[in-house]
Amino acid sequence: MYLEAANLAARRGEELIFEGVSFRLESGEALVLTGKNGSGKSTLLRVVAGLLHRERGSVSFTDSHGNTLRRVGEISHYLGHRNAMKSELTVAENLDFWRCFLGDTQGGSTVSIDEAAEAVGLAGITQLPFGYLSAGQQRRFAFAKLLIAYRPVWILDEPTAALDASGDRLFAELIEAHRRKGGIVLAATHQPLGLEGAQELRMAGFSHTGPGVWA
Amino acid sequence: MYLEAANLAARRGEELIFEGVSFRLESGEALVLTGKNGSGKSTLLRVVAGLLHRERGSVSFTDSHGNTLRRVGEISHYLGHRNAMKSELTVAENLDFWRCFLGDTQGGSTVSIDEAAEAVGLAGITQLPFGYLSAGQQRRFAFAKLLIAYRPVWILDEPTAALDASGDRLFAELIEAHRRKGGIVLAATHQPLGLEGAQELRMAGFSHTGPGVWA
Amino acid sequence: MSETSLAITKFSDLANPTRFLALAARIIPWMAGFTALCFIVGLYLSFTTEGDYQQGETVRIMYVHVPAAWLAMMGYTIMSLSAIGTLVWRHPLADVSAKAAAPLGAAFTLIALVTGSLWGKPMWGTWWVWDARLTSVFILFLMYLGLIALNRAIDDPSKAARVSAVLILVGFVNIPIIKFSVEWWNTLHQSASVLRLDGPAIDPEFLRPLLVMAVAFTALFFTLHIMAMRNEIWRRRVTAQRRMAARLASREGQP
Amino acid sequence: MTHAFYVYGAYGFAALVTIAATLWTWADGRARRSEMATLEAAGIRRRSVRTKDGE
Amino acid sequence: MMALLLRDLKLSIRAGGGALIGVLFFLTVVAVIPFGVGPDLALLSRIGPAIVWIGALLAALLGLDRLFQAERDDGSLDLMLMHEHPLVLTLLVKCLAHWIATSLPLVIASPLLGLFMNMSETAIGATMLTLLVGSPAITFIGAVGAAVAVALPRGGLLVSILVLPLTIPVLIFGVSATYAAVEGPSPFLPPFLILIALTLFFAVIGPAAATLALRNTTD
Amino acid sequence: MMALLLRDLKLSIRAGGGALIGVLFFLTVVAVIPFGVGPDLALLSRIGPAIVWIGALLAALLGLDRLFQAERDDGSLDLMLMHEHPLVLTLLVKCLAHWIATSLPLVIASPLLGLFMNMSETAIGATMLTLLVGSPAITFIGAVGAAVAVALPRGGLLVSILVLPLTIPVLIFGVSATYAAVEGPSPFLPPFLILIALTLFFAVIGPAAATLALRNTTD
Ligand code: HEM
Ligand SMILES: Nc1ncnc2c1ncn2[C@@H]1O[C@H](COP(=O)(O)OP(=O)(O)OP(=O)(O)O)[C@@H](O)[C@H]1O
Ligand SMILES: Nc1ncnc2c1ncn2[C@@H]1O[C@H](COP(=O)(O)OP(=O)(O)OP(=O)(O)O)[C@@H](O)[C@H]1O
Ligand SMILES: [Mg+2]
Ligand SMILES: [Mg+2]
Repeated sequence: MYLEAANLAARRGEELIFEGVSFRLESGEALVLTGKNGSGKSTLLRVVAGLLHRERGSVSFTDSHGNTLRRVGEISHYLGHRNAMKSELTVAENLDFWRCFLGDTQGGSTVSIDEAAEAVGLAGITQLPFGYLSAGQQRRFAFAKLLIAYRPVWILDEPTAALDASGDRLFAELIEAHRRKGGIVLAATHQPLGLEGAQELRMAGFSHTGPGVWA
Repeated sequence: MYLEAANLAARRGEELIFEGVSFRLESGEALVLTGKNGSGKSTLLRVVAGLLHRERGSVSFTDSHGNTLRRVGEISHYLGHRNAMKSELTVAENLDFWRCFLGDTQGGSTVSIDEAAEAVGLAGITQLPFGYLSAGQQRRFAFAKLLIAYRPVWILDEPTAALDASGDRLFAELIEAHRRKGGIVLAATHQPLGLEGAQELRMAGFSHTGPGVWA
Repeated sequence: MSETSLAITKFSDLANPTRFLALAARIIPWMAGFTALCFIVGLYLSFTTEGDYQQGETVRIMYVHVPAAWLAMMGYTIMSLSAIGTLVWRHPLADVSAKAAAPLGAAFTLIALVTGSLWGKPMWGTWWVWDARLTSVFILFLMYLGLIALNRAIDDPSKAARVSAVLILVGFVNIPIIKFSVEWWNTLHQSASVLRLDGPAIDPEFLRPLLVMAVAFTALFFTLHIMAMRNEIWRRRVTAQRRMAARLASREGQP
Repeated sequence: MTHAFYVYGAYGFAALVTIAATLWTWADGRARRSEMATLEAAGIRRRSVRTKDGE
Repeated sequence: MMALLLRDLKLSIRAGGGALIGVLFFLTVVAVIPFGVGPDLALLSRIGPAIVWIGALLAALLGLDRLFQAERDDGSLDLMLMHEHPLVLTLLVKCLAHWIATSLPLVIASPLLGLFMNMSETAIGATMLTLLVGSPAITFIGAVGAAVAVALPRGGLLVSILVLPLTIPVLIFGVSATYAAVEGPSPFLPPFLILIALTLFFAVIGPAAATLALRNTTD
Repeated sequence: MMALLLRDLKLSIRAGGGALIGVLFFLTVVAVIPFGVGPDLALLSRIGPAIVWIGALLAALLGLDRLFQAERDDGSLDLMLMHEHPLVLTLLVKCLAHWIATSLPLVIASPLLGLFMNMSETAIGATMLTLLVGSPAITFIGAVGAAVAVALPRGGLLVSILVLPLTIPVLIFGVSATYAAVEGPSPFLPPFLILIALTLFFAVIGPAAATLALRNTTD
C-alpha cells in the first residue's frame, strides 16, 4: 500500500505556488510539511485530497492488492483549518452524521462515537451542542471524526492548532497508532508534531517568480 | 494607568466557569492566561472585553490622569479566534474600514496601513482579497488591525495560532513594543509567547459543579 | 438560606424559585376551586339570562368571546411585564413567567378568534373579514406562535428568554392597535362598551354574566399560568441536575 | 333556540380548548414530577437538599 | 444519504422551530396581503393561487442562498466533495431536504391558506397539486444559484440574475394550470404537464449544474 | 460611520447580489399577478399600489436575516459591540446601508413597475413617494428580527415570521395614503403624515431594540 505523488504543480489565482513536488509514502509512513506562512502547505494538501485542481503531475494510491486509485480523496480523511461540524447539532449528532455519510472503507476497524470521544479525552460531553465547546474542544472532536470512519490516508492541516499540551501529546499518539496499523499520514504543521521517523518536506513558496500563463 | 479586575465570575450556559478571579495590570505589564482546553481562558477574555455578561465582580481601567472607566471594551483591542475581516473585501479595504470605524483613542500613535502590513511582514499584498490569503497570512493581517488604531489595552486570544516561527517572533516583538510604549496586554495562549516578565494566570475550569439558579 | 446565588438574594421571598414552588403548592388548590365555582355560576347565568331582542340567542356567545378576547390581550401584557423583569433585573422567574404565558395566551386568542367567527357568521353573514380588529387579533395569535417557536429554537433558556423579551416588548405595539382598532378604523366590529372611560354602556342584564365569566376566565388563566410556571421550574431543575450528573461522571472518568 | 349551532359551537370550542390546556398543563407537571423522582432514585439530588442532610 | 437528509432536516428544525415555521410564515404573508389589497373577498379569491405561489417562491428563496455557503464556511463542503458518493446525489438530497423543510409545509398548509383567501374547493385542490408538483423545480433552480454563489465568492449579482428569471416559467405554468382548473376555458392538463416536465427537467439539470459549479470552485 | 456605510454597500454588491435581487424578485411577482387578476387592466391598475407595496415588503426580507449574522460569523460583531460609538448609531447605519442596497432600487424602479401595472401618473408618483418615506420603517423593524437571529444558529424563516406582523401598520398607512392620493375622497395628508411618524418612530425603536437584543445575545 502506498501513496505516490509525482511532479505536482499547483496554481492559486494566477501564480504557480509550487512545482515538481514528488513523494512516495509507504504504509505506515508519515510526511510532515513545513514552511513559512503562505508557502503552499495547505495548497499541497488540498491538491492531494483532490479539492484543488492540479496544474501538472499526478497523485495515486495503490492498495495492498495492487489496485491503483487516482481519486485519492475517496480513501482519505481531510482535517482542514475548519472543523466541518455544525454548531447547531450536538457533538454526537455531528459525529453520527459523518459516520453514516463517510461509511467505511474496507480494511480497517473503527470505533464507536463514545470511544472516539474517550480517545480524544472528552468523554461525557457528546450531548452538548458543538457550538458550546471551547476552541480546543472543538478541534478535538473534529479529530475524533477521523476515528469513527476508517480511511487509510490522513491529510491533516495544522491538526494541533488551539490544542493544549496534553492535546498535542494525545494527537501524536493517535497519529502514531494509525501509522502502526499501516495508515499513511500527511500533515502540515508549524509546531513539531513529535512523529517518529517522519519525512519532512519544506515548502518554499512561489516556486517561480517569472510570469504566469500570460507572458 | 492600570487595568483592574476584582473577584470576577462568569457563567456559560448554566455553569459557573470561574469565580473569584482578580488581577491588576500596571502600564507596560502583561498577563498570560494558560490552562487546559475548555478551562475558561476565552471566557475570561470576553468578560474583560465586555462581550460576555459577568456574573459577579468588576473590571475597570484607570488612565494616566486618574479617570476610571468601567467599560473596558472601549479602550481595548480584542483579537479573538475569528479575524473580523470580510473575505470579499481586499486587505486594504478591510483595514481601512477598521481604521475609520475604530478611530483613535488619544494618547497613542498609529501607523498607516502600508506600515502596518510591513510590520506584520506582509508588505505588498494588501490589494488581495482577504479570502485569498493563507491561514497564517490572515492571522497576521488581523493582528495588523491592532496597529492601525491605538488602544492602550490589547486582549489577545491565541494570537499566534496558525503562525510560523518567524511570525511568532514578530508578534512577540510587536507586543513588547506595545508594552514599552506603556500598553497593557492580556493574552490567552497554549504556546509560550516569549513575553518578558509577564504574569501568568492558570485557569482551572469549572470552579464549581453545583447546580445553578434552578436547584 | 439554601440558595446563595447573588442574582436571587436581592429579591423578595417570592422571587426565589424554591419559595415560589412552596407558595404555588399552597395556593393552586384554592385557585382551582375558585375557578370552578366561578365557572359554575357564570355558566348558569349565561344560559338563564334572556336573549337580546336584536341579536337573539347569539348574544350568549359574548360571555365566552369577550372574556377570551380580554385575556388574549392580558396574556400578552403579562408577557410584556415579565419581559421587562427579564431585561431590567435579569430575573429568572420573569423568564419562566413569560415562557409559561405564551401557550396560554395563544389558547385564549384561539378561543376569541373561533368564537368570534362563530358569532360573525349569524351576525355579519361571514366567518371572516379582514377588518382591523379581526386581523390584529389574528396577528396577535401569530405572534404568540412565533414567540413559542423562537423559545424552542434557542436551547440556552436564559438567552432564549432575553431574546424573546426584546421581541415581546417590540410586539406590544399590537395591543393598543387591537384595543383601539375599532375606533381608528370604522369597521364591522363592536366598539368597546364595557371597558371605557365613561362607564359601561351595556344592559346590566348582560353585564352580570359577562363579568362573572370574565372573572372565571381570568382565574383559570392565572391558575394555569402558575401551574405552567411550576412545570417550567421543574423542567429546568431536571436539566440542571442531568447536566451536573454528566459533568460529575465525566470528571470521575477523567481525573 | 335560534342559531343554537353557533352558540353551542362557541361554548363547545371554548370548553375544548380550556380543558385541553388544563389537561396538558397537568400532564406536563406529572411528567416533570416523575422525572424528578427517577433522578432522585438514581441518587442525583439537589445540592440544597444535600447540604441540609449534611447539616 | 438518509443521514444527510436527516441532518439537514434537523438543522432546519433547530434553527427555527421546524415544520410549523413554513405554515406560520405563510400565514403571515397571507395575512399581510389583505391589508394591501383591501378586504375584498372576491378579489382575494381571484388572486389567491397567485399569492400562494409567490409565497412558495419567497419561502424557497429565503435561506436557499446559504444552502452550500453554510457548508463551505464550516468546512463540511470539502468532505462532501471528497467523498465517493456521486456528488450529484448528495446535492439532490440536500435540495430535497431544503424542499421538505420549507416548501412541503406550505403545500400541506395550502388548503388552510386557501380558506383564508376565500378560494373555492377546486381552486384549493388545484393549487395544492400544482404546488406539490412545481415547487421542487424552484428549489432545484435555486440550488444552481447557491452552488454558483460558493464557486464565485463575489458572484452575488450573478446568482440573482441566474435564479429569479429561471423561476418565472415555473411560476407562470403553475399559476396558469391552477387558473385553468378553476375557470376554464383553457384545459388544465397542458400547463400541468409542462409543469411536471419543468420539474423533472430541473431535477436533472439543477443538481448536475450545481455539481459542475462546485467542482470548479476556486479554492 | 461613513466607512461602515460604504463597506456594507460594497459587500452587498460583491456578495449578496444587492440592488438587483429586490428588483428582480419584484418583477417576478409582477409577472405572476396578472394571471390571477386576468387581463383586466382596470383592476390591475387598481391593485397596483398595493402590489408594489407588498413587493417592497417582501423584498426587504430577502437577506435581512443575515444582516448581523454575517458579522457575527467572522467576528466583526464583537468589535462593533465593544466600540465606544453608540451601538445604536452603528445599527442605524447598517440599516441604512441595507435599505440603500435593497429597498432604494425598488423605489427607483417603482415607476417602471407602475407602468407594468398600468397605473396612472398620480398613482405612480404617490406610490414612489410613500415607498420612499415608508420603506425605511420596514428595514428598521427587520433589524430587530435580524438582531434576534444572531441568537439563532441560522436565521431564515423564523425571523421573517417575527418581523412581518409588526410591519403591517406601515403597509396599511402606505397603501392607504397612496389610494387617498389617487382616488380621494379621503385626504392624502393624514395617512402620509402617520407614515412619516411611523418611520421616525421605528427609526428610534428599531435600532434601540436591536441594540438591546444584541447586547443580550453575545456569547
Ligand atoms: C373572529 C372574529 C372576532 C374577533 C377576533 C374579535 C375580537 C375581539 C376583541 C379583541 C375584543 C376585546 C375588545 C376590547 O376589550 O376593547 C372583542 C370584544 C367584543 N366583541 Fe369581538 N371579535 C370578533 C367577532 C365578533 C363578533 C362577530 C361580534 C358580534 C357581532 C363581536 C362582538 C364583540 C363585543 C360585543 C365585544 C365587547 C366589546 C366591549 O364591550 O368592550 N365580536 N372582540
Ligand atoms: N457558547 C457557549 N455556550 C455554553 N458553553 C460554552 C460556550 N462556549 C464555551 N462554553 C464552555 O465554557 C467552557 C470554557 O470555554 P472557553 O472557550 O473559555 O475555554 P478556553 O480556555 O478558551 O479553551 P481553549 O483552550 O480550547 O480555547 C468550556 O467548557 C465550554 O464547553
Ligand atoms: N483562495 C485563494 N485564492 C488565491 N490565492 C490563494 C488562495 N488561498 C491561498 N492563496 C495563496 O496561495 C499561497 C499559499 O497558500 P497556502 O494556504 O497554501 O499557504 P500555507 O502554507 O498553508 O500557509 P499557512 O501556514 O499560513 O497556513 C499564499 O500565498 C496565498 O496568498
Ligand atoms: Mg495553511
Ligand atoms: Mg479559547
